[in-house]
Parts: sequence; structure tokens; C-alpha cells
Amino acid sequence: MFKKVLIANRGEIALRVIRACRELGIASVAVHSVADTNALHTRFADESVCIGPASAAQSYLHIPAIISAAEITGADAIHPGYGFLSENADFAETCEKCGIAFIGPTAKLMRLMGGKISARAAMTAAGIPILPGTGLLETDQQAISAAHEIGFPIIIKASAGGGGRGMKIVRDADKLIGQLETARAEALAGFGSAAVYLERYLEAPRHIEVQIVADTHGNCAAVGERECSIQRRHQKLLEEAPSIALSDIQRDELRTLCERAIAQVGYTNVGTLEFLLDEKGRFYFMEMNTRIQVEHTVTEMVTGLDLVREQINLAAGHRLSMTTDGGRFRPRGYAIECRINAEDPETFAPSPGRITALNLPGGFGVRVDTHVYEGYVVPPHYDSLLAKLVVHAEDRPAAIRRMARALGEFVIEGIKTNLEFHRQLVRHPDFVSGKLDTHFMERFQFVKP
Amino acid sequence: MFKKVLIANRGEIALRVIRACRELGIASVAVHSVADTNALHTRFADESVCIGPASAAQSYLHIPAIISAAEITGADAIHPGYGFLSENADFAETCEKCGIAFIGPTAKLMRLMGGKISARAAMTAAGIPILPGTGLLETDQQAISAAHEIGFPIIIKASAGGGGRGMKIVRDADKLIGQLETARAEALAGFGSAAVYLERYLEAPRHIEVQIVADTHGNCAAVGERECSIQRRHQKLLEEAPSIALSDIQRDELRTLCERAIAQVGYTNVGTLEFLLDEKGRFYFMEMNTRIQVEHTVTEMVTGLDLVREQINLAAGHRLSMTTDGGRFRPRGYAIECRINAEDPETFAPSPGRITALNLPGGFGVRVDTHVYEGYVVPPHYDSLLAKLVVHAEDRPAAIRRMARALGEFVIEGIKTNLEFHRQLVRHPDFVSGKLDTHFMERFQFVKP
Amino acid sequence: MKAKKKSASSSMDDVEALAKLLKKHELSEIELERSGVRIRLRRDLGGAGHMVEGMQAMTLPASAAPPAPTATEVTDGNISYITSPFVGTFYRASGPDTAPFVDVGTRVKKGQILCIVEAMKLMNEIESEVDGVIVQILAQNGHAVEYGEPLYKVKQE
Amino acid sequence: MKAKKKSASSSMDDVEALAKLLKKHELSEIELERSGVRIRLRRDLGGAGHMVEGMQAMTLPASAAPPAPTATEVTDGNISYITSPFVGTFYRASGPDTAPFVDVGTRVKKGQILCIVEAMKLMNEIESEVDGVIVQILAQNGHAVEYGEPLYKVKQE
Repeated sequence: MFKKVLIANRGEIALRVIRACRELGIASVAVHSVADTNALHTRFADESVCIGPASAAQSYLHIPAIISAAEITGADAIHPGYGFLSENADFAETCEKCGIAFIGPTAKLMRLMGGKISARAAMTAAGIPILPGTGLLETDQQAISAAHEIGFPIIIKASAGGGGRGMKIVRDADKLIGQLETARAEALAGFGSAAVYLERYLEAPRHIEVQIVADTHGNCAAVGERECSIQRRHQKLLEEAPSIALSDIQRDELRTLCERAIAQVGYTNVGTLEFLLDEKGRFYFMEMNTRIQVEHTVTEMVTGLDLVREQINLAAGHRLSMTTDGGRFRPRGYAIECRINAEDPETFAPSPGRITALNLPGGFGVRVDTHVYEGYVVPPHYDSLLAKLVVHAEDRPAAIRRMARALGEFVIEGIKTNLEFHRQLVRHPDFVSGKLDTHFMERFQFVKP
Repeated sequence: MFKKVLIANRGEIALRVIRACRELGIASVAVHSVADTNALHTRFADESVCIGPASAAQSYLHIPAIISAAEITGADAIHPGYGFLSENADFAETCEKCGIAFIGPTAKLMRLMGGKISARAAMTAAGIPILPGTGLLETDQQAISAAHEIGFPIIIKASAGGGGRGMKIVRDADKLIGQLETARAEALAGFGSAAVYLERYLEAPRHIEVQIVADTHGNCAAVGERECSIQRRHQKLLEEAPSIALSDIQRDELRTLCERAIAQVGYTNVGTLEFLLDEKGRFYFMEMNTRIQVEHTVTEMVTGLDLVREQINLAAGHRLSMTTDGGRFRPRGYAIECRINAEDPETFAPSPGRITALNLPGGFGVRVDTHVYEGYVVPPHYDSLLAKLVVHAEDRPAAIRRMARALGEFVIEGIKTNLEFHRQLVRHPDFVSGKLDTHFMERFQFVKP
Repeated sequence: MKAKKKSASSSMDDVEALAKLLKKHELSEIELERSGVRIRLRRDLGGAGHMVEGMQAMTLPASAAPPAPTATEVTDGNISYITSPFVGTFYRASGPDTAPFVDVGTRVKKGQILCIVEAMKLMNEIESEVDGVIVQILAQNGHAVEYGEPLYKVKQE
Repeated sequence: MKAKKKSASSSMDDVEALAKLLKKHELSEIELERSGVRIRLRRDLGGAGHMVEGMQAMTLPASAAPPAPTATEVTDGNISYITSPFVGTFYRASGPDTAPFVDVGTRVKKGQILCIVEAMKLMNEIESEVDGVIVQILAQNGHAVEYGEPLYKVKQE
């Protein structure tokens, strides 16, 4: 086992890793920027090293400073957290070269599964379906035959577009050529390139992801899915486990599919396979995250598995602590996580500043992961996540009631937060009834209190 | 179901009940003394009523003020919490007379099971063993034959003594008459009465208690035991569930015994049967608590059962939400609770005053039940409990490591607390190895840091 | 905020100026004495009181707890408050068809009955603790009152 | 801190000056009395700063983080600190058998090499940012230094 782990991150995830290290009896090293001198991860680790100025590029993203901090403190492993360098294969490779264990998959696997195109190819080879689509279209005839193969509705996407711009939904074969012309013209005008491609359009897909754990001895387990459909601009806001969209039969099928694919590519450590689930119950692989995720907490609550502890153990060469037991593995109860951010709930503008008053929720079934304290100054340099509020209860209605109760007693003053947004969200009829899809936030209307 | 519940209590348990009400959709009424105007239960309930001055006798123990508060707010039920009026049968009776539901057993059952002598008689009749002993001894011959029936070692107790004073342990039949004479002389000198009695002496008993839930339809369940051997002057300091002293067979036997006895007396609502467990694995009933207990949390963690919610549901006439499933009921994982008190860790003197800094522990498997906040002034009028820190993990070693980790990140400044006491306690070799008995605290030496 | 001043002429201007300073510098208290040149500033670095307000704002939407003086309290020279010694229901008269015990302007004697607070079916007569004139009735007839809730404002004589 | 006053008439100006001081020094109270020359300052040790200290006391037994100036920092007229721009190992000389680049009392020119900070096997030469005399060497040869850690105290000339 490792003797000392350096955490190349900040905020709540740095605390999360420090806590896992404490419980494993491993010493911890925090690295921090000048802006985080008073941060809890700096204070709370066994050792801390200032690695650079406030700018993330010169501190938390600065590989030489982090490696150097590991060397001067004698850390034998680095945990990258999420964000920052967590999916940077070069960083993983540098760690390997310097004889420091990287707590994650190998650089090679990160490159394979971290890249969208290579991951889709690998997953297709392993029998996992991806969303039907085309490469760049050369001719109209190509488009017509592809569209019929994919099936309507389809979506025309500009190759140079992104973030929802330059897209046309076509529901009817008759309209295809006309829409294609419009899309090309708009793409040329908007992005300077007329190149477009087609994909099947999902009217109301859910974002479902599967948590993977895999050891270096050939064992892997898919320990359950998360429902993360509530997103704003691909930013998740609330996550649940399990997903009420899946029957136990679907759950087992998905698990088996994922375990087979993961075994086939020889993946190790923790990771997440992200899928879209359409209205007909079909899954389409989107991408893989080769790191621990923000929302790993909900899986922990319903499985009892400490995923960060598991992650460290796996990186140290331990065998998996559990199996999915030939399909008899079932989540226990229901968990929800709300991401509490320092942001204006209407404009979503970040709201850094001093927290003048703080009351954390507590009691049965409530978990809080946070790095903030009363008097803490939220720096403007990093992401706006203040706390993850997680609840666990016997079923989804009870979990929703518990979350509403916990949000009601959560007080953060001095800065703007999205607490009120979440209070409204968990009361929304569609949320309560579980009618979720990735367009949910387009329909949701925040009411200023 | 009730529409509005008045909580005749303060502190963390008042918050606990308010939380359960919130999750059940029931309105809550806090009552408070003048000293608790800024207390969280006052602020956090849907309504609050000031019922008297700081003195508990004139506020939280003042039945007419509490009934009156229920009447003016239209509360249809009263939750008594623990302490204060929670085991006062007259109060339960007054509630019944005023048409307000008392969330607990009936006054009649409280009188039966709340009284030590009547409870022991009822439990003996139901087949539950009690510690062998005598009434007051008239003659030496009586003592000799009783002692041989009970078996050595025995303890001679002064009838007028208490708190460990006036006791003699006799390990040898030859010494009985001599010790009896000494005990009588000391008792006369010390308490003005030479009356003594005998009881079997347990060298290293454990305090094991069993959580009972029972509905008004004839169903009851013993949902698991708690190990509460770590006490100082009958004040529990740390509790665990389950107890590692019990095998699954013993656990099932104890459960069956308790369920049978509870059914026989027709007990309803929640309650706790307290036992001593001797070194040979024999149980002796001590007394029953006819209310929710401070340490109900550890049972919640390992059963997933919300005991306060259950308690309210049962008082409203609902059926039990679960059964012990013909003996197949098993705790999941392991839970520990530390009682964090405002007290000097050496002298145990209470330490009221302002909390100038506060950091609550968090993360996976950590639950905090507290009514304090940064800036809160702990009043000198009531008990010293500040917070209950509860952890849950897959087994006892993991739970101990998690508790040590959580205690390490718990900061309370401005007043003295027993946090450091608990930090030392969970590292103590006897605690870690599970060598616990009610004399543990006599052997434990707190080291000033 | 406390502002003690001797000269009456410029006091209002100073209060405003001080209030601005208080806000500008995030102080919690300024005390200023002109003649002996006594200045006192306070700035609360905690924030406890503030939090409690926050909790209240979020969790007590309408029924904010009134201040609870523990007894008859003299706040300004000759003004007294008669407070309720019980939780209960406040009645200004002994019955629905009876005239109120007192009204605004009534001259009362120490020991005179002012009202009834009903608690658990018991009618508790509340007496005046002072001689004076009722200047305000603070509780509503037939409504609930808390322990310590002010019932009458009395100008002492 | 000392607060002196010239005349009683300027008390309003003084209030503002004191308020600035209060905030600057994170005091919670200043009390000032002119006639008997009475000064009273209060600083609440509660609140955030104190808690962070508490956390540190409990969780950082020995390795308290040193202050981290972000660059060469002039603190007093002609005193400069040369700080480490890297995390790494501090070397006063280019090799184990070589004389140190500088010593206490050495007169240095801007751009002159003062030491080496090794990071990831790279030897980074650290140059003086000022002309002056080395008055103190703050890091230990062969020991680790953080980003921003002061290495040399230089008296500028």
C-alpha cells in the first residue's frame, strides 16, 4: 500500500481523498495555489505545499510543480481528483516515468478511453451500441441513404458548430434536402465551413451512466447506474441512483454489457461509461470518464462501497473488494445529490466572496461533502462548486422529501448560491414524477423568491 | 395522520423530531424558554411559542404551559423527545385528557414499564431473566442460603446507598458473614440505616440494549441491539450497533425473547429494553426506557429504519413498516455514535458559553445531529450535549477508523468539549479490540494534550 | 447602534453620518461622546446573529417570534409593559358580553385587573404592576399570547 | 497600535480614520477617551481566522505552511526578499564541493545567480532581482522549498 498520497486538486474532492487516506492510514499531501492558503484541504492534509500563484494554469494544472511537490515530500502516489489533470494522459505518463503511482488507469488506457472517437470505436468493437450517425457528408445522395438507414427523426449538425448551434432536426424525409441546404448555408455563414453530418435525433433522452471498478488482476464490476439527466449546458446539477427509468432486467443487461466491454479493453481503476437512453429503452454509448466523478457519492450511498478508498486500493494493486455477484447485485434504497454552487440562480454567473453565515444540514440520511466554512472566501479563480448535498432513503419519494427538508435547513450567506434553485427543482412536478430527460432544464422556470 | 406536532423539548432531539415532521409533511411547533429564543429548534420549526423563563422547571418541565401552547397553536400531537417529560406518565395522561396524542406508549404502559420494580416483575412474568438477588435481609442465615442460591461472587448493597457507595463484593462463602457485618456497620454510619441486600456480582458486564418498535395492532419487532458499555456514572458516552459480543444465534435468541415479552405486556410505540450481559453470555434485564433514546441513531444507521418517523406513524395508529422477518433480520454494517458534550474532558464540569468557531465533519458514512452553530451560546441551564457524531461503515474496524477521521476534523472553539476525550477513546487498545464492559471508564486514563 | 450626544442641534446630521460610516465600514457599533471626546466603534467579525436571522428568514416565513421580556420591563423613564406570565389566550373582558377591564386612556392602579389569560381552561386574571394610564393595547382579544409577550403599554404616574 | 488625537472638534474625521484602522487590522472594537487618554481596542479571536488556526493545530502537527509572498516583496524601505519561483530543492552552490554562490554579507548585483532550485531534475538558477547585500539566508541548503517561499533577505543599495 502507498505510504503517502499527494492530492493534485482542491475543494471538496481534495477533502474527499484526504478523508479516504486518513481512513486507510495513509499520509496525505495537499498542494495549493497562493489563493488557497487558507483552504481546508491545505489545512487538513498531513502536509501541504504551495505550488504556484492563483491561476490554475500555473498551479493545479502545472505538471512540473506538482511532480516536484511529490518529490520533495516523498509522496509515492498522486490522486488527481476530477477536473484539472485528472484526464490528462501526459500527466499520468509523467507520474509513471517519475516512479510515482498515478491513482487512475494507465496513460495508455486514458488515451484509448478518454478520446471520444477511439472510445466509441473500442466500445463498438466490444458490442456496445453508439448513436447511429455519419461522417462528414459529401453528397446529398449520401445523406438520403444514410438518413434512411439511421431512421427519422435525424439531426443535422455542423462539423464546426457546437453547444447546440448550427443544428437542424428533420422529422420527415421530404424535408431532408431542403434542411440540408439551409444547414450548410448557415454553417458556412456561422462557422466558415459548410461541412455537416447526420445523427439519430433523440426527442427526450436520459443521461444514464454506469460506475465501473476494475482491478489489475482481470476482475471488474459495474456497480450501478446513475441518472444525470438534469443538466444545463452539459453541466450536471442533480444526480440520482438508481435510475427509475430502468427495470431490474434492463439494469442487469446494462451491467453485463458494461462489464464485458470493460474486460475486453482491459480497463483498470474506476471509471464511468456515459449513455443516452431513448424513449424506447435503447442505450447509446457517448463517452467514458476515466476518473472519479463528482456524483460518485450517490453510488456510494446505495452500494455502501467507498469508491475513493476502492480507487486507492485498486491503484495499489489490490483485488476488487466486491463483485456484482452474477447479477444479484442490487442498489439499496435511493440517493440524490444536489450540487450547491456559488452562482446567481438566474444568470448562473459565478458569485465568489466571503461566506458570512453557514448552516449545514444534518440528521439521518444526510451527507454533506464541502470544503467551505463560515468566514471562508470563495476565490474567483476556480469552479463554483461549494458543496455536494447527498441524501439517502428507502425509496425515491422519501429521498425527495429528505432532500427538500435538507435544502430547507441549508444556509449560506454572503454570496449568491443555487440553493433556492434546488428547492424549486425538487418540488417540480416533472422531477417528482420522474419525467426526466436532458431537455428538462429548458422547460424548468426558476421563480425569483 | 397528525396535522401539527408540538415538540416538548429542545436541542438536537427537537431538531430531530422537526426533521421527521418535515419529511412526513406535518407542521411542527417548537416550544422554548426565554434562554432558547435564538436556538435552532425555535427558529427551525414552522411555529414557536415561548413557554417560560430559562429554568427547565418553569418551561420544558411545566406541563400547563406546554399543553396551553399545544392548544393555542392547534397541535394535535406532542412529541416529548428524551429527558424532560418524556417518561412522565402524568404528562402522557394530561395529553390524553386534553385530546392531544402523546407520541409514546399509553400512560398506563409508561407506569408499568417505566417503574423499575413493576417492569422487572412484568419481564420476569414474560420469561426474561433478571439479575438474581434478595430483598432486605433480616438474618445472617437468610443471607447465607440466599448467597448460595445466587452463587458467588455476590455484592452486598446498602439499601440507602447508591452511586457505588456502601457496596461490598464477596467472592468467597467464608467471608460472607464478616463482610455482611462490616457492610451493615458502614451502612449505618454512612446512611443511618443498616439495611442491606444481596445481588449477583458481575465482574465485567456489558450494557446491551434492544430497540423495540410496536404498533397498536399487535405487531412488534426488536430491531437490533446496541452496545452502550462505555459509561461514566451511568452516563453513556459512546454507543455502537450491533454489539460484537453477540453471535447471530445469541442475537436471534435475544430478539425472540424481547419480542415475546413486549407482545405479552402489550407495549406500543418505541422503547428500549436494557440488559446486562455477563462474561458467560447470560442476559439480565435491568429496566425499560419508554421513549426514544439519544443513541437511537446507531440503530437507524444499521437498519435503515427512521425510528422517529416510525414513532410518529405508530402513534398515529399506523402498522409497523417492517418485521424482523422470522429471524432473518440482520444489521447492515456497523455504526458508532460519540456524544460530544460541552464539558471539561478532565473534570467533566459543564462548559457553557459562546461557540466561536465550528467545523462539522462530513463525507461518506458520517452523520451529525446537532443544534449548535457558529456564534451559538450554549446556555448553562440544560444538559451539555452539543452534537451526536455518528458513523457507519462495513465493519467495526472501518467504523472506528471513520470515527477517528471524523473526530479529527470536528472543531468546536470557545468552550471546552470532550472531543479530545473521544479521540483518545477510539484509539484505546481495549476499545479497538472490543474488550468493553461497564467498568471501562474506570480503567481509561485521559491524557491532557 | 448606540449614539449618545449632548448637543441637540446637530445630532440628527451626526446620526446619519455615523450610520453611513457604520454601513461603509461594516461596523456593528459606533459610540460617540462629544464633550469628553469619547468614541467607540464595534465591528462584529462573527456573524452568528446574522445567521440566525437567515435561518429565520428561510424557516419561519410568517410567524416570527416576538421579543420576550421576562417580566414587566421599564424601557423609558415612565413607560412600563405588562407582559403575559402564561402561554394562553388573551381576553380583555371577563365574558363575551362584558365591557373590557380597561381601554386606552384608562387610569389603572397597581393590583387592578387588566385582562384574563386563559390557559388549560383556567382563567388567570392579570393585574397591573404599576399605577398609570394605558397608552396602548398590544395583544388582540381572543388571540394567543406567549410567555413574556407584552400585553399593555402603561405610562406610569 | 496607537491612536493620537489633536483636537476635540475633529471627532468626525477621527471616527472615519478609526473605522479604517478597525477594518485594516480586523479589530472588533476601538475605544478612545480624550481627557484621561484612554484607548481601548478589541479584536474578536472568534470567527474564521481563528477556526483555520484551530484546524491547523489539530491536523497539521508540525509542518505549518510558511507565508507565501507571491514575488520579490519589499516590506521595509530598502529590504527585499528573494522568493522561490518553483517548488523544489534549494541549493546554495552548483555542486557539493563548490563554494556557495553567495553568503551573508555578499554584495550582489541584479541578475547575479544566488542559488539553484532543483525541480524534476532540472537545475533552475535563481537570480537576484535587486542590487544589494545579503543580510539573511532563509532556506536551508538541500531542503525543500515551496512556491513563493523566501530564500534570501537583501538590503537594497
